[in-house]
Amino acid sequence: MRPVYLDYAATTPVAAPVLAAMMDCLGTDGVFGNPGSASHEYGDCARSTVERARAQVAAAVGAEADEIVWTSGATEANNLALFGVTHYYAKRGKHMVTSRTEHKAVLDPCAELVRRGWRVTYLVPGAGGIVEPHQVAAALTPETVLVSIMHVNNEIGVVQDVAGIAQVCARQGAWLHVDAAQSMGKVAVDFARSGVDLMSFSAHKVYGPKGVGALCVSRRAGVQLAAQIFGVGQERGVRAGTLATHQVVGMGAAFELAQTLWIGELPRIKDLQQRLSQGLMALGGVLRNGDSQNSVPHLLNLSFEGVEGESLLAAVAPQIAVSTGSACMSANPEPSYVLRALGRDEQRAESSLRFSLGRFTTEAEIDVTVSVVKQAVLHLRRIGGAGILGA
Amino acid sequence: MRPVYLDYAATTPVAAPVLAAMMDCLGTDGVFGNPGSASHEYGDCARSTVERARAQVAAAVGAEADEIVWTSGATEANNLALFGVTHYYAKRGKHMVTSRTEHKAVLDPCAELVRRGWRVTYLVPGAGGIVEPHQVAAALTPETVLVSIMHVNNEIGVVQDVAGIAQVCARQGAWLHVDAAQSMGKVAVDFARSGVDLMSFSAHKVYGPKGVGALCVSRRAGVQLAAQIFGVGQERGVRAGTLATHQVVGMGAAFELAQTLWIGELPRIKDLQQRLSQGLMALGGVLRNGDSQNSVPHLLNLSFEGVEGESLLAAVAPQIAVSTGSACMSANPEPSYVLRALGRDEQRAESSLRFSLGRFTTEAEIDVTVSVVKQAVLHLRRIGGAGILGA
Amino acid sequence: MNYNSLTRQYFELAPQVGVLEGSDTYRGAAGSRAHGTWVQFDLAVQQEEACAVVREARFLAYGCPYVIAAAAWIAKKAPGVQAGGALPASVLALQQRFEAPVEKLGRLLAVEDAWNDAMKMWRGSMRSRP
Amino acid sequence: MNYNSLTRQYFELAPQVGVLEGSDTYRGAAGSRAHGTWVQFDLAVQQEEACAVVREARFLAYGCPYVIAAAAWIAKKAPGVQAGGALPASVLALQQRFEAPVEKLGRLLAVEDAWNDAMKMWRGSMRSRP
Ligand SMILES: Cc1ncc(COP(=O)(O)O)c(C=O)c1O
Ligand SMILES: Cc1ncc(COP(=O)(O)O)c(C=O)c1O
Repeated sequence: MRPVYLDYAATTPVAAPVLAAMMDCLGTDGVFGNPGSASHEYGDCARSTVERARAQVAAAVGAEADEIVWTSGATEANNLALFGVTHYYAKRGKHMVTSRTEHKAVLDPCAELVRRGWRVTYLVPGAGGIVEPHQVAAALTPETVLVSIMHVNNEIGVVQDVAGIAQVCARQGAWLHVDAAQSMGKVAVDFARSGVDLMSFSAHKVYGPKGVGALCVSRRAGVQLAAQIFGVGQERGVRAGTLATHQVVGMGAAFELAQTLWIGELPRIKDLQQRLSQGLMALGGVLRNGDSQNSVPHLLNLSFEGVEGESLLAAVAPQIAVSTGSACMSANPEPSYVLRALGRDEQRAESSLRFSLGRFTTEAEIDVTVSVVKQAVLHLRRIGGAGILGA
Repeated sequence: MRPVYLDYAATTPVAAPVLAAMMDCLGTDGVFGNPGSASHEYGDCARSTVERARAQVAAAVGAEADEIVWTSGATEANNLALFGVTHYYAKRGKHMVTSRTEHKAVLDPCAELVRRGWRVTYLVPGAGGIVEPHQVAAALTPETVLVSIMHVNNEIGVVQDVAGIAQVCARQGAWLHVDAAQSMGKVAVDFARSGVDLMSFSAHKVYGPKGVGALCVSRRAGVQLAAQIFGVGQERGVRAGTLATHQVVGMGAAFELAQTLWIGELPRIKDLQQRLSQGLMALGGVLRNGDSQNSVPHLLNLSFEGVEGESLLAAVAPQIAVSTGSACMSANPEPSYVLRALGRDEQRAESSLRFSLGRFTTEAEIDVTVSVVKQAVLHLRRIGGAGILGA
Repeated sequence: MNYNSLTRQYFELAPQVGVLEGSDTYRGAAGSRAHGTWVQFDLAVQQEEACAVVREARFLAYGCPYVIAAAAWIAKKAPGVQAGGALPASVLALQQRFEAPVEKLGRLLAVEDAWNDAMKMWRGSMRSRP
Repeated sequence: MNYNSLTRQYFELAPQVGVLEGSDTYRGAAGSRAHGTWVQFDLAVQQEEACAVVREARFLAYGCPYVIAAAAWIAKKAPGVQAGGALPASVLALQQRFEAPVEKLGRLLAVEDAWNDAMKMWRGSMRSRP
């Protein structure tokens, strides 16, 4: 038997109806044409399939179809937003604003911008992980071209007030990019109403395929982008490369499904999270990371006093698949920079586990998890000498 | 019934065994973990699956596994090679060399480099489409950082002497990038022996999925790249973004399959091409584009005297799926820039069709094609007044 | 490749393709093959009571499907049209009827020019008559 | 998370975890929890004919699985080892035996340091004996 999967924030399996839609685009009988081929039915069919998927994603996120630019994932969408906007508007100024708790797919492009001569202000969220709109306002200068603040944090699940931040940015004439890779299916997403100028999405966080994402670019706001990948001019010249029909179809189907299901799934996820949280809190010496009032119930990030992070992971790994902080960071067993940014000491940051729940999580799995984690923590505390005088 | 598909150079359907391998990575029972997750079995399993695929691609192209960088396709691989190398070595000089008949995914990055202050020399191939190594040699200067010459041309099927060009480049200390998107399964590919420093590949041209490709970066040569997409540091920091397990697995399976099958398929493809060529040449006023001695048999590019290109396409489209020149260009019905670069006049360039044959092409399909194209050409020549005095 | 059915029909059947001979026939042409569009009309004109009308028309065309379809359609509609008059439908009307993309307008102008050229021939012949 | 079976076994079972009491017991520790690695050994030393040897050992540890496994393994191997001597296996040998990545070498040093610290205690007590 495979371990209980509680790492949905790292990635999700592809949902059955999504897989079925993807299959229709592969193989000799499928919609296998190149969407860029304008001279025959195979191409026409692929192109209209791509456009249907674009409309699905647009509808699910509250955007217009022509605001969607397909990318290879949220990492590329973030890079396109950050480099595309800063390059296009470099003459306005060379300053951008972001926060210390963004995903690496924002922070690393920012570091590159610094190497290219930009000034980047890194806001420090409060202890709960929230970046207040007034913090953004205070950081804006006439030279500020772009602000990038994520929607749902991938480590602690905290939800930022992006609409509030959008108002502040609009007032000052700075563009706002929001990394919403973790949002779909967890919180309401409404691109048009949010007032955000650019928003990144990824399919594989919400039961779609890996390797496809989208950048939403507001037409209303009229934000312009410099292309970053050049070629045959797909995506109106903003992002070249043959469109992968089955991939965008998968994203379209996954987003439509999420839009239909998420509200209905929420109470169940909340119950499961509460069950997990209560079960583990009973251990004592367990601290929750992130503002619980402003978080999605799909994520629960806990620090366990008296245990070391890697050992905790190793102890639970045969039965429970979780991670410390960002999925993609776990190859690198350093204490989470996100928790460090929230003022957690190294030990608390290091001894944290991120439990992320999803569509296929069951109550039985939660119970197994509680029991396995409890055992592991008690075992490690015993080895560490907890409660033994002199230890 | 769908039209006969003779646009394999634009894209191919995914082969059944490739599809089966991809399916194993999707769905709740599949290898759905994030290859970046190091803290549990789901991630470990995905990571080793990705590495197996990397080894497959490496073996198929004659490279080492650690020379393969996954990308979202050959377009991105070309962009990464061109921007990555020029950015890294900009201090050496700001000159690069390419040819007029490259794919847009090379020419458009070159145009961007020109905007960034680089000087680009565009070599003009001979009438047959061949770029001679001595032409490259003559264009090299001490400031030349990079040469980019494609392997198999996507419009006319001409095969360049990349090993010869590699020698010239090595002598002068310029890096050589080769766009080999059309090579796999059509000609022998041996990265190590070719002496090429960087090579781009795409899966969907060879019965793999769209949206995945690779850039081969020679370790022996020690060529360095500046990253173009930044994030969690996948692909040793050269290309960030969650790896799409099913996509790279598809590419691995497709490349292994191509490597196994291509030699065996060749005689059949040659026969089919000859049958097609002879059938159509019988019309008279049909000219072949590209050096037939140095071409892959999978492509046949013909110009039809006395007919206009769009009308020819429109006349055959209900029964035959072909394109004029580059697949992706056909949305834009301008005469092929490749044929123009070979000195063809506008009319000849415009009245050309690219027939591209593949694994599933049958003799019966070729016979239908000959008959349909013949009829269409005769019909259009009649409308155009061919043979009528005063027309 | 989404031509409407009218375009498909006139492009594929190309009714009235060909040339006319005879002393009452006037030939006009416009465009060039080298530039991708060339149209020729042969209009047979017949004197009726008060005025001259087109009796029959034929066309030849080299160009995209819209040009061929439009030329064929014009040749079909031409009989009964008053000689010396304008194209039976404006270029804009042709573009709309055949749902041609706007960038094809320039090519469709060759249809009008060829028609006008034939009519000029007819007018020239009128003037030179005894 | 690819720990070899030896690491898994000693990490999971943690034989010899605990503390020892008694006048012949010497305690040594190294590292700090704040820095992620802390190891403590309690070594019970018994005088044999010619020399003193470790009779029994217990450990406590806070750290990664390699540190825990190595400390447990050392505590298991300790009985019979001559008092005052070096760790029964070098840090490099431990790293190889448990197939720990090289970046763990620093952490494994705490195991050696804790052992040495306990032995220093024993030597100290020897000197202060009447
Ligand atoms: C908040 C956030 N942004 C960006 C990404 C990167 O997206 P992708 O995996 O599609 O490259 C992730 C997940 O990996 C994420 O959680
Ligand atoms: C020669 C050549 N290079 C690059 C590409 C682009 O590759 P991709 O479709 O994987 O982006 C193609 C095909 O589209 C090609 O034929």
